[in-house]
Amino acid sequence: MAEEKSILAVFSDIDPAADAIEQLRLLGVHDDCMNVISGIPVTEAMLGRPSQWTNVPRLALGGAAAGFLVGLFLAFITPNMYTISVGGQPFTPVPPAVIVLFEMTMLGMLISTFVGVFFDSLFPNYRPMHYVPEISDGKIAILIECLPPDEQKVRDVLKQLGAESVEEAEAQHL
Amino acid sequence: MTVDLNKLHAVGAIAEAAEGKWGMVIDMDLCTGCQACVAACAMENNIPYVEEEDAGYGRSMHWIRTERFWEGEYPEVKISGYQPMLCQQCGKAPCEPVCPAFATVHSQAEQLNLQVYNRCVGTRYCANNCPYQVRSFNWRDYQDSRVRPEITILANQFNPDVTVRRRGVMEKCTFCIQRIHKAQDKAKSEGREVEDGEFTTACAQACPANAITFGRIDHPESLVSQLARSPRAEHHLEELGTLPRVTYLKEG
Amino acid sequence: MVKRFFEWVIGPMGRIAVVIVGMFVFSLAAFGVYQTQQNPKPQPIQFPHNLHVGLGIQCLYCHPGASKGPSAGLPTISKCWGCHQQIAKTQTSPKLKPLLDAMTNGTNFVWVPVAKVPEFVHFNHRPHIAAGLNCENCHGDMTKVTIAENPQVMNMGWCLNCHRQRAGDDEAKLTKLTDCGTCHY
Amino acid sequence: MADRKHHTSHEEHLREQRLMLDPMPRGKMNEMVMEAMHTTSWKFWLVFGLLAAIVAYALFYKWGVMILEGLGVAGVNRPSYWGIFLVNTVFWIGISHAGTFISAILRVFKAEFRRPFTRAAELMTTFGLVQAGFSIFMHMGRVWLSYWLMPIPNQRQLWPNFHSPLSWDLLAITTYLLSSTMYLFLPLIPDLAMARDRTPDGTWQKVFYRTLALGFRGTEGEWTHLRNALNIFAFAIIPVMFSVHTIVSWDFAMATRPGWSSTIFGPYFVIGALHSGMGAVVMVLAVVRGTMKNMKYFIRPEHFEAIGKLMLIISMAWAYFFFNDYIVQWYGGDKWTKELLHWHEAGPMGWMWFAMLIFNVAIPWATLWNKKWRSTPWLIFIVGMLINVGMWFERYIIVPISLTINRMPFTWRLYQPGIEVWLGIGTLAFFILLYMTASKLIPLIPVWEVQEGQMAHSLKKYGRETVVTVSELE
Amino acid sequence: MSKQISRRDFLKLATAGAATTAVLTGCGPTSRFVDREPYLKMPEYTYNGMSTYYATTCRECAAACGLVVRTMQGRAIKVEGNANHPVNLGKTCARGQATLQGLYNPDRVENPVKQARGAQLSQETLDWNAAIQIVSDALQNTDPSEIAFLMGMAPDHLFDLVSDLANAIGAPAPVRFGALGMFEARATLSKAAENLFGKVSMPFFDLENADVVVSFGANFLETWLSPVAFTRGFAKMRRGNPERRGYFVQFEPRMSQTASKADEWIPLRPGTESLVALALGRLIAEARGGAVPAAFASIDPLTVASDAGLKLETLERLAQTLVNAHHPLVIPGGAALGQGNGLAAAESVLALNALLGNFGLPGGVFVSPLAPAQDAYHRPASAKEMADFIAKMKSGGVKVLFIHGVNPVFEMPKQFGFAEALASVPQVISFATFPDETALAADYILPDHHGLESWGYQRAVVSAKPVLSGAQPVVTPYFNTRATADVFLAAAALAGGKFAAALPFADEVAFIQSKLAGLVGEEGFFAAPEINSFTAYFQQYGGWWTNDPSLATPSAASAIAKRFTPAAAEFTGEGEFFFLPFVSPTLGEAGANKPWLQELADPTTTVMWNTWVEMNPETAHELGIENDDVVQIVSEAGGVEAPVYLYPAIRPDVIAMPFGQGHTAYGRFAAGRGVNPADVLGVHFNEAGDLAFAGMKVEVKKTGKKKILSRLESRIGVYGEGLEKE
Repeated sequence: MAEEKSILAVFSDIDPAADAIEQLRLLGVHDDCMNVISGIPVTEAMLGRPSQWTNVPRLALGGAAAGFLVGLFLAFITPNMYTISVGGQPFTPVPPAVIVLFEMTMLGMLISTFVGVFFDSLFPNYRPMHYVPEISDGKIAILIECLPPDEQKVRDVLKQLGAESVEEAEAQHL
Repeated sequence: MTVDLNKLHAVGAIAEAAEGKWGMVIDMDLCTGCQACVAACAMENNIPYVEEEDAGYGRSMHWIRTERFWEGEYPEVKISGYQPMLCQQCGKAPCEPVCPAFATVHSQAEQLNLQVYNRCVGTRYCANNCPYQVRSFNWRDYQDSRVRPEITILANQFNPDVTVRRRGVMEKCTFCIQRIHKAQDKAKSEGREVEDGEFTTACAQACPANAITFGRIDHPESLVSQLARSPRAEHHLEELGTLPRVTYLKEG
Repeated sequence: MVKRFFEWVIGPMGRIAVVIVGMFVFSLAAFGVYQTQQNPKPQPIQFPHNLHVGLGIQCLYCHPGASKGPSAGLPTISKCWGCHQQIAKTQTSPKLKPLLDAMTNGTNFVWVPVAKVPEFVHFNHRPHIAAGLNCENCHGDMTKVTIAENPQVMNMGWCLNCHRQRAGDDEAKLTKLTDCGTCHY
Repeated sequence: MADRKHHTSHEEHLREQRLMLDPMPRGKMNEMVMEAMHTTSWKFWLVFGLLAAIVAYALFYKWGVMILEGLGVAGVNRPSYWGIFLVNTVFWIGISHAGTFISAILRVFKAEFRRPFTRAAELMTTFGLVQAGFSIFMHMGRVWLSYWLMPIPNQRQLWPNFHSPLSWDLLAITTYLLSSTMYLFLPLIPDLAMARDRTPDGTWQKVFYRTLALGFRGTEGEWTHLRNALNIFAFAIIPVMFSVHTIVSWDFAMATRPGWSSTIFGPYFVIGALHSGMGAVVMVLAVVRGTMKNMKYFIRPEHFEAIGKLMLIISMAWAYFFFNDYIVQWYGGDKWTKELLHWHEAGPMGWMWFAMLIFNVAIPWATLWNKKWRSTPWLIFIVGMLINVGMWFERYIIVPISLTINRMPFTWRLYQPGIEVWLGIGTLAFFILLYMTASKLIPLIPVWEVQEGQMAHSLKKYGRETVVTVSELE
Repeated sequence: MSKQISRRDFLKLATAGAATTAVLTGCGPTSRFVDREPYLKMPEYTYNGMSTYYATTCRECAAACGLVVRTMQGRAIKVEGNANHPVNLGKTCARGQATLQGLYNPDRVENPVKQARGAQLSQETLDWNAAIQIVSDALQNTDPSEIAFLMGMAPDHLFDLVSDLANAIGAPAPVRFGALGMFEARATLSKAAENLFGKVSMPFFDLENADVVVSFGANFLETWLSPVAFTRGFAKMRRGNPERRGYFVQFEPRMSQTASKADEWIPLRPGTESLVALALGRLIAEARGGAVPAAFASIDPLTVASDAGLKLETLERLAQTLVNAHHPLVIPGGAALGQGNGLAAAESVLALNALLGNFGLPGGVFVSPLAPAQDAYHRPASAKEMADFIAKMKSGGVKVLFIHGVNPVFEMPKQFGFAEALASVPQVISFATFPDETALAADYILPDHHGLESWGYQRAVVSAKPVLSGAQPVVTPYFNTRATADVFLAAAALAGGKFAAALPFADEVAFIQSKLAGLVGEEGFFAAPEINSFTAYFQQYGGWWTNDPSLATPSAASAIAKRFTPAAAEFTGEGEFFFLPFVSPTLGEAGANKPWLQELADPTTTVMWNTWVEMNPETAHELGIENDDVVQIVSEAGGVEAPVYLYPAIRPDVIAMPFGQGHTAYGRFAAGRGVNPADVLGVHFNEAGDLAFAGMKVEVKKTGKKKILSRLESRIGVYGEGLEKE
C-alpha cells in the first residue's frame, strides 16, 4: 500500500481532541489506527481511549527475579568457591545474605524497569517520525494511520471539531 | 588435630574450637617493660620506624607495645604492671569479618589471624574494629629506599621470610608465622611432630625476664598450656567474646 | 562558548588537535604495553640446559637448595668451574669466555632469575620436592631448552589448581594447602 | 458586588501564592525554563572557573599527592583510622537522601507541592552520591586496587567478603547510585524532548538533547510505559534509600566499639540523612530561586513553607532518635561507653557536641514553627545551612571523636585533620560544579510535571469559601 | 609475531606480570631479597634461602652477652641470644637486638680518612697501607711515655693487645672509660668492695636466689653492669620459687624502670642512702635482739627517717621483712653511689648485707670470680682518673692519642674539658666505627669493623662463672674497614724492633689464640686437647666458661666492724632541685644512631626520639610549668633546654634527665636530637674518685617555648588530659 497516508491533526485542548476521537471512531477509524501525541501525560480515560498495554511491570518482576538469583549466587555460591573462615562466622551466614539478596533484587528490578521503558517504547529511536514540535508546547495531536477510503470526511470532521491544523503527516527528524 | 571450621555452623561449636592451636602466655609480674620484645619483633618482621613526628601521632608501627598506667598519687604511686599488647590472635576475631577483601582471615590450618598484605586495599576497618588496637597501618612508604635513602643499606638486615610492606597496607603481629612454618617444615622433613619449645616467637625468644611463653595451647602438657591454667591467668577484654589466644598472668 | 568549542573541534584545526591528543594517548598506552613486554635482562652466559641435562647432570647438582629449603639456588661460578676446568674446550670456546674471564678476574655471575614469584609469596621448594613433584612439573622440560624459560604463568590460580588437585578429598590437606597463611605472611 | 470582589481578590491571592493554581500556557512555561538555562551571566562563569580550579587543586591534585605519598599526609592515625573521609562519605550520602525523599516519597503520597523541584532534588541525589563515592575511595590505602571489592570473576575464585558491612555498603551505594540516576533520567526524557524541540538545528545542544531524548514524542504508549516505570521506581527506590543509609550506619553499628554498637543507628542515620538532605534542598532551592531567571515563578514561598514544615518534623524525629540513642547508651553504664559520652561533652571537642544540638534542634525549632519565617527564603536558607553544619558535626562526633575512645586507653589520641580537609573542600566544590553544569544543560524544572499538576488543580466554591481541589488524574 | 610469539612472549608477559603484581600489590622497590648473593665462592654448607647461625658476643655494652646471629647469604639478618651462654642464657636486650642497625647503619665510616679535625666526616680517604704507616710512625717517632691509649669499657682482646704493646714499649697503660661506668659509679662499688673485703674486685649479688631484695638506686633492670643477667635473676627471684614470690623494695628519689617493678618504691631524699642503710641495719639488729654491731651503733633511725623524708614505720616494717627473709639481699648502685658520699653508701649497704649474714650464701653477696685468662680485676677508669688524664693531655704530656671504642667528647661532662684537651694533643688517631664527636675531632679515623664483623673475646663483667665470651665475624666487612688489632699488629711489624717483638703475631686471630692457649685442657663448658680445636669450639659455642660457679665468699667481719661517720651527702650548686641524670634504658650510652632504638618507647615515660626533663606534677604546677614546656636546667657548669615530662613518680625536689641523646654528630639519627644532661654536670668527685653526677642542685627556668614530646602513651587515656573532671 504505497498509497497509505497518515494525517496529523493538532488540537490545542483536550476536549476537542476527545470529541474528535469519538467522531473518528464513528467514521470507522479503528482505535488501533489512532495515536495521541501529547506534551503532558493525558490519560486514556480523558480521551476515551482503550488502555495501553505495557510490559514494564512484568519486566520489572523478571528483573527482580534475576537480581535475586544473582544475589543468591553472590551470597551462597561465591563463598564456597574459596572457603575462608572469618571471625568464627559460618561461610554463608543468612543475615548478611539477606542484605545482599535485597540489594541485588532491587538493583535487578530497577534496571529492568528502566530497560523496560526503552524496550517497550522502542528507545532510542532516531529515525524520522511523525511529529510536530508544537506538541511539546502543549498541543495534542492525533495521528491517524490506515485511513478509511473517505479520507476527506475525516479531515472535515477534524476541522469542524476545532483542529488547528490537519495535515498530511510528514516524517521528520526529531 | 585441627578443628575444621567448615563444618561448624554454630557459634557454640566455634567456642569449642576456641582453644586454638598456638598460644602465648605473658607474665605481667615478670615483664620489666624493657622493650627487648619490641626491638626483637621489629628486627624479625621488617617493621619500619616512623620517626619522631609520626611516632608521637599514634602512627608507630610496633606489632607489640608495652602498656603501662599509673596508679595512685605520689608518693604511693606505682606503675600498674607493664602489659605487652600484641595481636591476641582471637578465635573469634572482630577484625576478620569486616574486611571486604578477605585480606584478614582466619587460618584454619594454624588457627591464627592472618593478614594477607597483597590482598589488603587499606580500608582500615579491621583496625577500627580491633578492640585491642594492635593493628598498624603503613601510613607512608616507610620502607621505600626512594623515599628514605638509608633504607638502601638498612635493608640488608631484612628478614627474607617476611614480606616488606609498602604504603597503604595494614599489618599486625603474626605470631611469627614464618617461624611456625619453618619449624613445621623441619619437623616434617625429619618425620616428626614439632616439639614444645623447639622454636618460639622473636619476642619470647628475646625476653630477658622470660615473661613470654609461646607454644601449642591445644597440647595440655605444653608449658604454655600449663601456664595458661594458672590461677593468675586472665584474658584481656574477655567479655567481648573474642576468644583471645594470649593469656596474661596478673601480678601478685 | 561551548558551541564554539564544538565548532572548532569539527573544523580542520580541531581535527588535527584531536588526532594529536589521540596519538598522545595511544603512545602512552603503547609505552605501557612496551614496558610490560620488556625482554628480561640477558643471562650472563648463554647456558644450554639441554646440553647439561643431556650429559646426565641432575638438576639438584647445580640447584641443590631445592631439596633442602626454600630456594633452589643458582650455581656460583666455582660450581661451574668444578667441572669445566677439566674440559679442554673451556679454554678455547668463545661461548665459554665469560666463564674463563670471571674465573680469572674473580668476579661472579649475576644470573637472572627466570621463575619468580612475587615478593609477598613465600615459596618453599623442599615440601614440593618431598611431595614427589619433579622439577619439570613446574619448570618444564629442560632437555628442550637452552636458556631456561619459565613455561608457566606462576600466579595464584595455577598454584591453587595444583594444590586442590593434590589434596583431593583429604580435608585436612586441603585446608592446609588452601590456607592463605601457607604462602602469604 | 463587594462580596464578589472579595472573592475575586481571595482567588487572586490564592493563585499568587500557589504555583498549581497559577497556570501558564505550556509554550510560555517552556520558554521560561529554556531561558533560565540559557541566561548565563559572567558571575556564573566566574564562580564556575573558581570552583573548577578548586576541584582541580583540592580534589585531584591533592588526591594524587595522597596516592603517591600514602595516607600519612592525611591526619588519620591510631585510633582515628577513618577521620574526615568517612565523615564526608556519610555526609554526602545523607545529602543524597533528600532527592529520593522528595521525588519518591512525596510522589507516592501525592504531595503536590513537590512538583517544581523534584528534579533539583534528584540531581542532588546523584551528585551527592558521586561525592560520597569520591570520599570513600579516597580513604582507601590502595585505591588502585579498589576493583577487588567488586564481585568480579577471577582465576583464584576469591570473591569479595559478603560478611563485611563495607561490601554491603558497596552493593547498596552502587544500587542506589544506579537507580537514582535512572530515576533522575526517566522523568527527564519528556523535558529533554521539549528542550530538543526548542533548540535550533545545527547547534551542539540540539545534538545533545536529541541524543538524550531518545526519540521521545509523547505517544500514549510512551507515556504509559513512563508512568508505569515511574510508579515502580517511586515505590521501589524508597526501601533502597532506607537500606543505603541503614547499611552505612551498620558500618559503625556492626563494630565492636563503645558508642557505635547501637541498634538504633539505622533509623537514626536515616533521619539524620533526611535532616541534612532537606536542609541542602532548601539551600539549593533558595540559590536557584535567587540566581536563575524566571525561577521566582516556579519556586515560591509556599514551597519553602512546605519543606520547612517537613524540616521541623524531621528535626523533631532526629532529636527523638538522638535522645533514644543517648539514653540507652548512658543507662547501660558500660565503662567505655560512659567514658565516650563524657568525652563527647567534656572533651576538647565538646563545643562541637553542643553546637550540633543547637544547629540540629534548637535553631530549627526556634524558627520553623513560624509560618512566615519558614516561608522566607533567606531565613530558611540559613537554617538549612546550619542544619547541614550541625549534621556534619554529628558525623564528625560519630567518626573521629568517637574513634578516639576505645577499650585501650593507652592508645587514645586526638585526631588532627590534614590533607583530607582539602579533599573535603574539593568534593564540596565538585558537587556545586556538577550542579552548576547540570543547571545549564538540563531543564531544572520538570515542566510536564508542573503542567500535569496545574491541570489537576482547580478552585471550587463551597458557600462563601473558595477552596482548592485536586483531582486524581491517574 | 605470528607463530613464534607463543612461548617466549608468554614468558615475558609472565615475568612482567609478576613484576606488575608486585608493584600493584604493594611490594616494590625495597625488597626482602636485598642483594643476598655476595659470595664468590659459596661455602659448602650454605644454601640459598637457608640461614647460617654464628655465635658471637654482643658489643653494645660491656656486659658480654652471647649472641647467635642468623645470617643468610652473607648478610646478618637477626640477632638471637646464645642459649648456652651463662651471662644471658639465650636472652637479649633491646640494644642487643638493634645491633644490626649499627652494622648496616647508613652513617658508618666507610674508609680510613684523614679527618684533620673537621666538623664533618672527611671525604679524604686513605689507603690502608698509608694508614698503617701513620700508626707505625706515630708509635716509632713518639716518646713512649707520651703515647696514650684511650679505650672503651669492655675488657676485650684489643685491650689485652694494647696493654701488651704499651707494656713492652714502656707507654702508660691504656685507659678504659665509658659513660655507663661513670653513671653507674663502678669504681665506687669496687672501691667499697676493696675497702671491706680487702681485695680489688667487683661484688657479686646473687639476685636469682634471694627472696627479699632491697636496692639502693641500683637500676639493674636497665643498664647496670649486666642488665640481661640481672633481669633473668630478677625473674627467678620473683617467680623462680613456686612457693614464694620474691619481694623487692627500691630506695630511689625517682621511680626508675627498675623501681617500677618494685613492690615498694620508697622515694628518699637524695644523699641519704647511706644513712638509711645504716638505720635499717640498726633496726634489724635491734629487732633480732642482741648487740648492735659497731657499724650501726652510732645512727639514730628517727633522725634518719626525717632527714630522708621517710616514715620510721616504713623502715621498721622493712627491717622486720628483712629479718624474716630467708635470703635477704641489699644492693647498692646507680645514683646512690654517684653522690658526694657514694663510697659511704656503697660501704654501708655492703655492711648491711654483712649484718644480714648473706655473705657467701645463696641469694647473698660474693666476690666475682676472675675471668678466664685474666690475672687481676681491671676496673675502668674513674672520673678522677680521667680528669688526671685530661690534665696530662692539656699539659702536653700526650703527643699521640689512640682512641677506640669510646666517645668522651660526648660522654664526659663538658666541664672536664676533654674537647679542649684533645686540641692540645698533636696527633689523635681514632678507630671509631661511627663518625662520633670524638672521631670527628681526630686527625685520622681508621675505622674498626663493626662488632659483628670482628674477631675477639670479651670478659664478662658480672657472672657467677668465669666467662670468656668469644666473638667472630658473622659477615664479611661491609665497608673498607679493618680490625684495630690488625692495624696495631701491622704497624708494630712495620715498625720492627721492640714493637715487632712485643706483638709477634701474624694477625689478630693468632693473637687471640695465643691468649686462649692457657685455657687448653682446662675443664669447662668444653675441653679441647689442643689450641686449634679449642679455637674451633670457642667460635662454635661463643666462648668458654667453667661449668660451675667459682664465687668467693668475702669476710663479713671487717664490714660489720667498720665505723662509719654517718652524714648526708653534700650537694654543690645553688639551685633548689636535686639533679638526677640517668642512662636511658633503651638507648644506653651509644644507641642514639640506631633508628629502632630511638623509636622504642622509654619504659616509664614512653617518650621516643627525644630528651625530656622529668618533674613532679605538683612542683611543675607550682612553677606554672606544663607538659612539653621547654625549661632550662641551669647549673654552675652551664645549662640545657629540654621539654618537661610531668612524671608522677619523682620526688618534688628532684628533676631527672635521661642520658643518651644530644649528639652533635654520630649520624643522621642521632645528630641534633635532644640534649645531653652531662653538659650540666660539674667536676665533683666522691671519695672513690667517681663523678658525683647526682650530687648537684640546679635551677629550673622557664623559656616560654614548647616542644611536643613524642609519646607512645595516650595523654588522654593515661592522664585524662583534655577531659574536664567529672
